[in-house]
Amino acid sequence: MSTAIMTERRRLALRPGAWLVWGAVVFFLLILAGVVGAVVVDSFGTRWFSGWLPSGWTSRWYGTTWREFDLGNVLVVTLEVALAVVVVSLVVGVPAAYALARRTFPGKRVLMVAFMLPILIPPITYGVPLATVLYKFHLAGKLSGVILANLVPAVPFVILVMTPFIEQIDPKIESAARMCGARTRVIFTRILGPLLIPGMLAAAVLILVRTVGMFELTFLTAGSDSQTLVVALYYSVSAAGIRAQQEIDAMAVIYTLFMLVLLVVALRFVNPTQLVTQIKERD
Amino acid sequence: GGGAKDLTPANVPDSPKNPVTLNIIDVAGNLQLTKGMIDEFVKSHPKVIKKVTYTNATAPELPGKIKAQQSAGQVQIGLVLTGTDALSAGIDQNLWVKTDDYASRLGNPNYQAPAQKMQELAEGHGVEVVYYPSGPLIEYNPKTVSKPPATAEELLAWAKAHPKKFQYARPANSGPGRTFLMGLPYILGDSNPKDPKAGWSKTWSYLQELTKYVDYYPSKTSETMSNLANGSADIIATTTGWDINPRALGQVPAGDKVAYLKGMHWVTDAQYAVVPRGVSADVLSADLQLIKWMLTPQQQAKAYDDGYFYPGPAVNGVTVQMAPQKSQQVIQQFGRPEYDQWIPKFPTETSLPAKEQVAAFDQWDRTVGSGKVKK
Amino acid sequence: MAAPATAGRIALRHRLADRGMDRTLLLLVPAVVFIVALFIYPFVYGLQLSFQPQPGSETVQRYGSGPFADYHAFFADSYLRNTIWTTLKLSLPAGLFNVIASVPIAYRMRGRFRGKRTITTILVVPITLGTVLTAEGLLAFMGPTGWLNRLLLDVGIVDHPVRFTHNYWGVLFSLIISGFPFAFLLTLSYLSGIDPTLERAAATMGAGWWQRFRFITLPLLAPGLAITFCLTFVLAFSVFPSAVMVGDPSGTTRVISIAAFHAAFEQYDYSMASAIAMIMGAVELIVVGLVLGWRATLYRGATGGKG
Amino acid sequence: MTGSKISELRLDHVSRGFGEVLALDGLDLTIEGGEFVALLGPSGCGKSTALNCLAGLLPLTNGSITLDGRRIDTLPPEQRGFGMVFQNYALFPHMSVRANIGFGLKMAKVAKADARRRVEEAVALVQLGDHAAKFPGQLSGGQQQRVAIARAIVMEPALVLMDEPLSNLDAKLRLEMRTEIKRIHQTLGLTTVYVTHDQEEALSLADRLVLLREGKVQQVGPPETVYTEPANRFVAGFMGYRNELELPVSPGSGTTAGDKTVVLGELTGTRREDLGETAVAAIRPEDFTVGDGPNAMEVDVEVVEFQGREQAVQARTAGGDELHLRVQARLAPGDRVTVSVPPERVLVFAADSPAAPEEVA
Amino acid sequence: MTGSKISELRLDHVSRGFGEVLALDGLDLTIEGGEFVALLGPSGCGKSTALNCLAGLLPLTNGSITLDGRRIDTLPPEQRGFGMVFQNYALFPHMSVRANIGFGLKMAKVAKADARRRVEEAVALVQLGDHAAKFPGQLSGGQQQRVAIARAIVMEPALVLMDEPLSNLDAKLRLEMRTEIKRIHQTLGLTTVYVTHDQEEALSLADRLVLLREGKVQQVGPPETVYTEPANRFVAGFMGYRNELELPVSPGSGTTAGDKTVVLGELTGTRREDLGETAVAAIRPEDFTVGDGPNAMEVDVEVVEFQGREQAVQARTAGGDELHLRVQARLAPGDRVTVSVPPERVLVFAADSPAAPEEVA
Ligand SMILES: Nc1ncnc2c1ncn2[C@@H]1O[C@H](COP(=O)(O)OP(=O)(O)OP(=O)(O)O)[C@@H](O)[C@H]1O
Ligand SMILES: Nc1ncnc2c1ncn2[C@@H]1O[C@H](COP(=O)(O)OP(=O)(O)OP(=O)(O)O)[C@@H](O)[C@H]1O
Ligand SMILES: [Mg+2]
Ligand SMILES: [Mg+2]
Repeated sequence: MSTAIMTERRRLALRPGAWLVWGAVVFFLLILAGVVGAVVVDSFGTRWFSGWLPSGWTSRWYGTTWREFDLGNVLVVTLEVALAVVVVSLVVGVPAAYALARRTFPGKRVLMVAFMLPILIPPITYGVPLATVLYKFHLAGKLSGVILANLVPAVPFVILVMTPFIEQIDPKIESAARMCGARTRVIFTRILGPLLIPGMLAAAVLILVRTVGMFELTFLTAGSDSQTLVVALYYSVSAAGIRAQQEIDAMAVIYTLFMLVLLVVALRFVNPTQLVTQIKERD
Repeated sequence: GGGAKDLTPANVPDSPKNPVTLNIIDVAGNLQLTKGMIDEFVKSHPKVIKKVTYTNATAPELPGKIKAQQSAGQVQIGLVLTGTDALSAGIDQNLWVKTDDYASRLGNPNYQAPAQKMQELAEGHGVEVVYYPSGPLIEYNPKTVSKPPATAEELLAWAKAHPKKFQYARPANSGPGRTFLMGLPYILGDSNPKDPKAGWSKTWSYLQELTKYVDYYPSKTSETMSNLANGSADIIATTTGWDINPRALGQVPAGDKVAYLKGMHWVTDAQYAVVPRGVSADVLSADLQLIKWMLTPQQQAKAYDDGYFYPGPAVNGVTVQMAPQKSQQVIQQFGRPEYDQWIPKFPTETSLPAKEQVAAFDQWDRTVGSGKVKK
Repeated sequence: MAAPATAGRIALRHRLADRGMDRTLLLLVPAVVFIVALFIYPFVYGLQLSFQPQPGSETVQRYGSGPFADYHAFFADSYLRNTIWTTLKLSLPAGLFNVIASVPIAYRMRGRFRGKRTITTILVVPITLGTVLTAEGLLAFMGPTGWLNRLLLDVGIVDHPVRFTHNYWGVLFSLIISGFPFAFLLTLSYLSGIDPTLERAAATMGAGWWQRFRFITLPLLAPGLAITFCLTFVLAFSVFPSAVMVGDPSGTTRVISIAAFHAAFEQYDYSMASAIAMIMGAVELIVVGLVLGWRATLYRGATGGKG
Repeated sequence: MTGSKISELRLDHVSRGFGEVLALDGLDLTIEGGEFVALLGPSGCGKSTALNCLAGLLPLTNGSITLDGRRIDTLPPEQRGFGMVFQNYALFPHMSVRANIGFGLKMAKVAKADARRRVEEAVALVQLGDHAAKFPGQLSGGQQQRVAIARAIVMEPALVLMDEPLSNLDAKLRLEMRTEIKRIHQTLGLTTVYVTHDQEEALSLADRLVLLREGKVQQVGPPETVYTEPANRFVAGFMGYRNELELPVSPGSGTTAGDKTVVLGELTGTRREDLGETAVAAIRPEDFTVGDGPNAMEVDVEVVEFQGREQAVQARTAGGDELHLRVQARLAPGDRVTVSVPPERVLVFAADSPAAPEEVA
Repeated sequence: MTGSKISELRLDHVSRGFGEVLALDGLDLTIEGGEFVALLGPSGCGKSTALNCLAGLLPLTNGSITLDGRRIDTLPPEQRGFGMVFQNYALFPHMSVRANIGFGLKMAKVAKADARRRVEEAVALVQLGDHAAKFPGQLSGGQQQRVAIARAIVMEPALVLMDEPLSNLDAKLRLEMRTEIKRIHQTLGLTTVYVTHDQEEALSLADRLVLLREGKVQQVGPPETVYTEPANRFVAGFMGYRNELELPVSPGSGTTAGDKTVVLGELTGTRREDLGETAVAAIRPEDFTVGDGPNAMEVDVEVVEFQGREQAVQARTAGGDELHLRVQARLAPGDRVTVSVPPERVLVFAADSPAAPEEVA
């Protein structure tokens, strides 16, 4: 055991590259701590004109924002929307990514472009007509509309992210499952699913972030009781009127905390690097 | 709005058949002033409105949302509280109910004279609910600025002597910023203060000169406020509301002072209640009753608020003493007695119509903000 | 009679399967239906809108009401035209930096060591910040009296506050803070699919860590990196809130989405906004197309990690 | 042939190309229920391709497959109900040994208790009791291969396809597993198609051998026939006739078609094909005996390799031809000895008969 | 031993554990430059682990490795300069056959032209000329294995580690590749450590055999010694002494330690260990001959398998023991025959000698 550890130590000591990388990481994290810290500290400060810290501490900004935007309700809606979008986009997107990763067929390029467009084209162009369609079918103005609208960029996003992951998997494994009598659905749930977990997790996290942060489509299709957090946040930042900076910061902190909780929960369940190959990664 | 079926006064009942649920969307921060009025109305008129929901949103995206609902024949927003921007965008795109058709039901609001002028901007498609004279004013830190500039020229000279210490926010994103922009033509005596393209030559050359000594243009008014507070700026542009409220909120030291520039005209501002076309007759009927209620002096007094839109009421005969206790306290502590002199003293001008405003912002972006001017 | 027909049909099926057309393609159906139902119509609507200049708008006054008037207006006006370049100048470096920086860090995170999970989580956390907190944080932290400038002043490195925000760098910082974790998460996951045995094999052939990385890991990772770059690039290209909040929205960071926003929500000239958005999409498509075209030339098969 | 679940599997002109090249070229084969067929052939001849086509994992380029009169070549693999041991195992990396083996049972919705019992039996069968909870990445090569075998046979499928299932096992275990496979085949009546590179395995297990060469069938027949009467020089070479001597046909020798005995130079052999002027005599190393006898010749011993009870000897004839011998007598390099081989063990093929893959220089 | 680049490689008590279990347990071995050492042992006994430790791919849990007096166990693999054929090939999926083979040369910065030539030679050597431009995913199992071999030997490293390099090749090609490996080993003086499950391969290639069992060395010695004088019952079983008869030692028989000849019941054999009251007689199937002779016994033939020139026969003695025979005589199930075996071919071990892995039921 001791030799093994020594080896590791020596290697670490030998490589300037490692130090460089860790140094950069630490630098990045320090900057990040500064950025986040400044906002968090301010959100708890009474007033902070200059100096290292605010002149006094309070938590009232959280109370006022919470009440002003009825955040309890908003958070629940946000959570519902985010989870629904993540689940549906994975369910729809992963099989499509599979077909695109495994097959080359005439017209594939055209299809790829069609899938790319919702990510490339800003919602400015299609948001209003999309909302119109959804209102027409009585889907908008409530949760379903927000979810459907957010799915438009989310599904292609999943397809794009998942394709390389699927390409990485040896098709022989699927063949073996088929030989065991597994149908396509089972192959997805029991074979590809577990193997794709890091990819799906990454995709899920990214979609979650995008959905929770997607202002335009959400705003256009939301009803009064289906607003999400970002609508409130954007309002507090950029709507006309005077708001205390601390209140905005408090809102931003709530937003981040909310996302953080979701992220940590996600990472608790699956570690993006925890994978089958790790078993091979002896030490 | 293709799908929106038009109502006529004849088929809108005086009072809704059934109490309605009213979805109110506020894109101007107006609820801070009017929520109390509305809540009281709902409480006292359960037969008209059984429930009210509030949504806050940013103004730019609002017309799109209403358009989508109208095209689908599914208008879910019952009432919109807005500033001049979305108001005029909606007028252009024919989104709003023509409230003038229902003038009889609204009674005759006893607007103050400058507020009456602001109401005209609505072109009959909305009802002004709050009003304030706005600015342009300058706010300064008395510790570093012993004698505030009194004229535009002095301001320029001061900026030159104290580079990076004068600040105003990008007009497109800031009330005080745009008020400063719209107020300058009056102060500088430009040929046509209502025509930014052709009539503002003095203003534009003044701003281009001034920009040499301006470090940068924040994208939010509150940032100019914090810069004033933390000492990285010593003079900033402001308005009455932006002077009182941030000091009340503790964003700016309470001791900071305001001044005006010689030749000052108030460039007034107001907020409106508008009704999207396509709402049901019941909702429209409830809206009309509500708006009428909001324009009564007792209710208008609530608009004093924390000085956010100081003074706030659009109608005559509303005094601070009628305002809620808390309001009175804040105004007492952070308000400025000089405003009571200044407000009647200077001429009032309506702010530019939205189209011209946008053109002015665009021009400002291109010629002042773009940094093309060598510093 | 029937037999040859059946046989022919089956042979056809074999031939189609040979060209990649078999039942697997049915898996595309939900996604295609979805896109067609919810996206294609609105997109086509927007597209045709961009060919119908808004009557009475400045475009029409200047360039007539031909279908390409809005495009003409965009390219004729250098203030608008330059937004393409401004945006590329931000998004390409941001995309490249995020991908390039995440590779060595992710590469370091292979294998097992104590605290790995924590470090991973911490590195991914900024993804949760959102544009608003990032922007507010940058303004507060890097502002003239923020902690950073305070530190620099106290240590004596500078004697006037340095302006980090409201310029190109402010926006770039925010693109990195929000884009890096994104790229890192993807890279890390793509990396986990590569069989470590391959690197070991290379080691026995005398390849040092750099060569192993250069010749084995990187090529196998490249298809994933291409996608990662495309996504971070696209996110950076459509940057809006931070370009306004921490940038210099009238000057050095007047990105194309500000122009589109201006057209759509200030001038309410939806056809111009659509035209700008289409131009945006086209520019992105060119970059993404180039990258994906390059990707198509790479090896994209199993990397052993999962099989 | 007890209770086979299928009665006839027909392959008609089954072909499969990769790009331009046909990896499998018109394979015609009828397999009866319960039969054990071994595919043999040099590396890259299309054995795995044939199995994959049968399994439905590769679409055919041509031809058809019928099972009991029903065309199955368009059925997806999971609906054919066959089992397969993959050459590279293709274990599910995220499942334990037990879960890998039990996967098929789960798919077939076998009752839990029953499935558990069958899995444990299979685990014991392949002697992995100690490793049943491990993941494939934690197993040795041979252990992985055994999981693959267990996974295929635990299902008792109508047809099992095995692609070199024993290649990574040691001799002892291989013998045991071979016996096991034979036993299972017989008791369950599983029809089996088996790819192997181990002649002995093929000979001892199979009812019928199929010899492939570059995707084309060379000979089909029971092991004894193929072994003793290879159809052409290629098959002979592949079945262990390692020595090939090209010699002129003696004039007047064996002209009549029925005449099996041929004289080539000094050798007398058995004719297997129509001959031209020169012919090739193929002889197995182990058919030589040291000492005088029929077809005696003197050779110089050059290399001697110990191979247990026997020795592998490389020797050179007076004519300069290299000979491989396998003898029990203890020889040493430099010895000059006389070796002989019975004429019925010398097979004579036409010189242009399809040759075995070239020997390396 | 011509011009080996190393002169001595010492493994001292090399151990490697996975979790609690020691996969390799105190391996002591000294390999001389130019030597060809074969590791043998049942599946999962730690052969690949040993190679991985030698290559530097697995850190040791214990022990040390020294090369010519220099400790190398802490050196990273790329600095050891060894070549390795992986059991699962580990080909680079994104490189063509040619690029795979040339990778090491590129790393060693061999001049382009030279490298190209050497790659082409190696490609020809493993007979992959037609497939040199293909990618690993397009190759058959055997072809992949050949790429792995070529990739390791093209570098002509000081030490080559080969993990079952021929397991997926057909008999003919295997013989050829075996000859090639031997030739390269001899001409280049490469020191080789070779893992194989093929006894014949080990016997014919190796200078020395190392027998492993559950990570522990059982016997080290030249092939002939290990083959004819296995150190214990396990080695005997592994080296083909398939038949094990547990019999009581006849009283008074072979009491003196020097006395090799032992009588067990009716059998006379050669003693290999100190014995208790009962002992085990180990006999190879091929050491039996049909007909009367020493140690004659009557057996009933039960199963007969065709195996080419010989037959594998399963028979039962009068005492009910199962016997495996390998004979040339044509027997049929049901025959009752007399078989005999020379006493020097009957090895007698103590009953508690480490046994070969259990046979399956
Ligand atoms: N990563 C691992 N974790 C746990 N056990 C392992 C791991 N790798 C190998 N083992 C175990 O160590 C033992 C030795 O494995 P090794 O691969 O050395 O066997 P081997 O002798 O090469 O066998 P084979 O001939 O089957 O390839 C096996 O029992 C195996 O299950
Ligand atoms: N995907 C592919 N693309 C191109 N050629 C291929 C592909 N798969 C197989 N081949 C070629 O087809 C031929 C037959 O391959 P196959 O795997 O059937 O051989 P095999 O008989 O199983 O050989 P082995 O005994 O070495 O496993 C080989 O020459 C191989 O190179
Ligand atoms: Mg094969
Ligand atoms: Mg092994």
